[in-house]
Amino acid sequence: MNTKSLYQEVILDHNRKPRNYGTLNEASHHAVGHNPLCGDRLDVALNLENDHIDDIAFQGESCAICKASASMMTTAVKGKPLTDVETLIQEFREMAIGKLDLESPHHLGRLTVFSGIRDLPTRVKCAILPWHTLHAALNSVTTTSTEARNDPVHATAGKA
Amino acid sequence: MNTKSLYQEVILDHNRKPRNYGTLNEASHHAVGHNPLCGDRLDVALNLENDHIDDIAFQGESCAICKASASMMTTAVKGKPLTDVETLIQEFREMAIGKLDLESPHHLGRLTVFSGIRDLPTRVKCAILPWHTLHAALNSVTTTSTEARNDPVHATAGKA
Amino acid sequence: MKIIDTSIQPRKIQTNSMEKFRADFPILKLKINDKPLIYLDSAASSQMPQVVIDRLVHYQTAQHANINRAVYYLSEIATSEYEGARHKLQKFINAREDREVIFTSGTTDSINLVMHGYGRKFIKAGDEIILTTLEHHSNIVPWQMLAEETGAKIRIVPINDKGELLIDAYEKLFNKRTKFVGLIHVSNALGTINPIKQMIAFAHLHHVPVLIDGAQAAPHIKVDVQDLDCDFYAFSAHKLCGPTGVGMLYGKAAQLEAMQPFKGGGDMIASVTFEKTTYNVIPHKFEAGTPPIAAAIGFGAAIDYLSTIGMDKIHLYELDLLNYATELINDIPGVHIVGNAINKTAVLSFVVDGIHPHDIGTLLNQEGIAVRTGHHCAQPVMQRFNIPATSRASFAFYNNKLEVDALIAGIRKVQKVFL
Amino acid sequence: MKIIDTSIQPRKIQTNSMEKFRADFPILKLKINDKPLIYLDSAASSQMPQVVIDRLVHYQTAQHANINRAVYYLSEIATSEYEGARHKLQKFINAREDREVIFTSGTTDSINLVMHGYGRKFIKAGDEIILTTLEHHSNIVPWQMLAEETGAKIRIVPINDKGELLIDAYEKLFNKRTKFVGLIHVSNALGTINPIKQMIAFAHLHHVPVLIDGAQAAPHIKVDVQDLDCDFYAFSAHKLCGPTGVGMLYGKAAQLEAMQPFKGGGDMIASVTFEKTTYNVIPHKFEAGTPPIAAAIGFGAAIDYLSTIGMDKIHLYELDLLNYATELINDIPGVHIVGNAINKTAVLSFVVDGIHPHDIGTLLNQEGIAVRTGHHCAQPVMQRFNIPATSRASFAFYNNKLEVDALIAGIRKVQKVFL
Ligand SMILES: Cc1ncc(COP(=O)(O)O)c(C=O)c1O
Ligand SMILES: Cc1ncc(COP(=O)(O)O)c(C=O)c1O
Repeated sequence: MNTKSLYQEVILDHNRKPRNYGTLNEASHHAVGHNPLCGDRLDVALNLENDHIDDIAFQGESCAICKASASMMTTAVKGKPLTDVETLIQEFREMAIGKLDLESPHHLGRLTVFSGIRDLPTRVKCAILPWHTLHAALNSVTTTSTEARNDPVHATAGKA
Repeated sequence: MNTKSLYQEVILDHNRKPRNYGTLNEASHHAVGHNPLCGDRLDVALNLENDHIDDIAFQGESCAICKASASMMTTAVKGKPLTDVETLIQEFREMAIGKLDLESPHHLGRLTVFSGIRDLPTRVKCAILPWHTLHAALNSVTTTSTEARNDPVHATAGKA
Repeated sequence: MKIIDTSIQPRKIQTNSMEKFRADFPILKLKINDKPLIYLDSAASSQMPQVVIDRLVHYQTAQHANINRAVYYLSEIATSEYEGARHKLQKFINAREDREVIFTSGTTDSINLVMHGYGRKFIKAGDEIILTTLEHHSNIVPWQMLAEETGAKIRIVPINDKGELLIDAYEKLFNKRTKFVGLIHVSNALGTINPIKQMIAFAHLHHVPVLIDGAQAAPHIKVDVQDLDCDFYAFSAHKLCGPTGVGMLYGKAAQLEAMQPFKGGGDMIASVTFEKTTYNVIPHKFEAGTPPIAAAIGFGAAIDYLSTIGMDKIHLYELDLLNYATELINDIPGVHIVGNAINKTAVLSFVVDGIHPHDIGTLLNQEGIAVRTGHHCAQPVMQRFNIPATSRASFAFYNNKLEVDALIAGIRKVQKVFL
Repeated sequence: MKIIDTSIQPRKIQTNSMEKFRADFPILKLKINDKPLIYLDSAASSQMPQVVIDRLVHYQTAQHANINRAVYYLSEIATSEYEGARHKLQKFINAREDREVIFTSGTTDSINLVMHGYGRKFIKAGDEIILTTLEHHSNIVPWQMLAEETGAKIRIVPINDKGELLIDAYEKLFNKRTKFVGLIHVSNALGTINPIKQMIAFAHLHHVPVLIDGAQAAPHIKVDVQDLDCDFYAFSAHKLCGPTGVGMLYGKAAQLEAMQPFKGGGDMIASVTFEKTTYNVIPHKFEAGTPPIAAAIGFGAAIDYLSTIGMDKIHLYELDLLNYATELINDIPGVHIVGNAINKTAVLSFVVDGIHPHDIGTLLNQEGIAVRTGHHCAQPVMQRFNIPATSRASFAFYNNKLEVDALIAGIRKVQKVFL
């Protein structure tokens, strides 16, 4: 495993200049994600229109992996229909825990820069937290945690 | 260590036919000794007259080592002045924990058949219990235990 | 006492396929008083196979760090090995999920966890707790402490002369004040295997949760907590070829979630301020502080070892030893087995006319034979049979018939000394 | 991640006589990502020297049995080795008597023992418990649980910006409702060594007993409980080159005797009937069930090992490492040490501008360097400094200046990644 490859330019760039960082004036859905093990906290707000994510923003203090993951997540899901978003959430989670065959067809695109995270079990949660929080927001859970068990995203991530 | 030598004829004989077994009609001193670790229980009653042990008896359910030790103790201390008895208690205790030099002068006589007990740490208490109870009786403690800590006999025996 | 550590080749008296496992236990090669060690005290603590010893050494030389939270390699590997051990236990007892398995420091700790976590939260003055005459002190004293604190009452299931629970009497004890049942699966003093599945089902008819003390069952018979449907199940690693210092508590997730924590400290919390502390999810809520990491991993290795042999095979082999030994012991005049239940594990408690158990223990030791003598932390059983103590030979799959023969010869020799 | 276990010869950069002890630790020969392991997380858990590993193996291969009561050889030897370990601890901390030393499963267990045994018996609604901002969660959460149960109140000693306790504020907290003081000897998050002797003396003026959490002190400085005059002192073996799963609680005999037991079970009782149970004498009253026998014996071996080196020598050597590392770290722009007390052990908590501790931890691991990142189970300290987490390098006597140099180079490299 080469951790350096994980800290690639693209991730470092998103960490330095996070996209869609801030709040939304009007949000139809909103959730706060929390990783109690490292104290990280992430706010995800979005506007759903006609089952499409019309707008999305995030905010919070976190490590580079988490911030870049959140930033790239927002660019990836913005404008997408809900069903596509659910697929991305699922695929990202599977990639993070090393269960996605990257050779087979998938929809992650540039999000595969996070594939190296599977070799760092303690950091998997950092990469997943934004997706986990997005999932919670879409399911109208207003606060969540990487330790919350009833969430299907975490339920598996916790085993990583 | 040869345990067999401990279970000598003399001990087995005292176990089979304990001397001074029973109760005294009138006792000036009395104590019950208890070894909670094996459930053994011993009653020692005695009559002190002019600082001499005029009469003594014991009673109770116990192992062979304990019963023989009690039996031989009663024959050893009967008729003896208190100061001699205190010396015997002290010497017996030291022998049991291997701290008595049997080559140097002492007063234990045939009681040295118990010297092998020092090699059986868990059985030391069995041999000492009668002496411990006698000591308690003389010091007007009516119930005692091999686990009682404030008794000088046990205080050291406990470390064995 | 001299100990000569030479590899002695056990004579092959049987072609039983279990015999080969014996060689996995280095301690069984010891000599005591120039005689081969004959270890018949596995009910008190079992011995450890080389593969578990090696696992512990490997952990200390290549994997040790504190678990949870750290992002460096050693901590990650230690965490995943520790959680891996939990998973092995989950499989071993067929729990629904890993989080239903809590690492404790042993059976006693497990039962105290339930007393503090469940009992002190849900049991009140006037409530009744059902225990049995067969319980080990570890499943009596915690409930007495709780009864004293809360004013709850303890009701006792009696046994018959064979050492079997009276199921009718058990069922009659239930009433609307009954709030908890603590039940030993296999008696450590007598070997009785209790019909716990039926007893649990009856308690559940009354909506009463049941804690099973499985310390003597898990090492000898297959345990399936879903099939038993018990609410809690506890046992210790050191009776299953694992290390001292670790044990486990199985609890149904819903029960564990409803309980209050037992010990406070690191890792059992989600966040701490002096104003407000929130607890972590199960199993972590019950694992405060640095757990016995090495021992838990050793526990997992021991479970792997036993699973490779197979619990069913172990049970059958030990039953054969039990029957063989029972017959031979019954042949000795003046020797009486205490505990003759129809369903037993390979535990033989006995008394010998005119000879105190301690003298038997000491004289058998002279022959290299290790048996336990005393009340076996089960004084109510002793009181029931009106004896202060017994001698107890308990067998594991690494024992054999040659050793039974040696025990029988040893007892006869002790009797001769006292003739 | 590849691990190559080859014996690498550490280059001799200093003629310091401590360097030779490093070779006693097999795990330090590991390679992580093709780089030699640089283990800087001893505050979380220390590593184990070969002599302790060997002791554990010897126990399992030639001495194991359950302790207490049995009359056969293995049980006698296990009992005497276990009690021997207690005696080594008594000497190590200069307790008056062996029975003042209780084996627990670790510091957390020790503190919970005091909470249940002393706190739940003697602390009532309205009473006040004094703790400090520096406490580890294990000396906060148990008292919060007690406060919630009883209605007692917790009062907090604040710290200054260097991470030192404000002694004036401490003394002002006392009043006639003050019933207990819980005090960390050395802060695990910052390294601060607290003036506990003076603080204990002040509490005693008010007849208030003091519990010292010595988890981070005992491994690094000489502890003399009689000189300190503390009522309780707790620490874990796994931070003193011993095994996980065992720790100790020192308590003054009179305090321990007055307390109620914590866990119920075997060996902590003198006799049991369903009507009445009487408890055993100390230390046994507090050691219910089968203790971590092997780990306790390993603890004893670790104490022997450290005593041979000498705690004073260890302290001086580690101080030298601390000063060296502090100077070098302060030279790096953008790096800030959190915790600059005058009296410190070799703990360096730091934050780096613009870089999250987790990213630092992961990237240092890439260089083979193990540091801890997070709140270190001391969230109130983090809150005080208004940070969620730090990176923490903690040193033991088996570390050296070469490793400090590697840490410094590592931090600079991390900064470059984020430039
Ligand atoms: C100061 C302090 N107290 C208590 C503890 C808890 O010790 P353990 O986890 O061994 O119970 C620790 C260890 O992290 C510590 O550093
Ligand atoms: C039936 C039973 N329950 C509980 C225990 C206590 O187990 P531990 O001492 O490992 O806590 C034992 C062990 O002696 C036992 O046999």
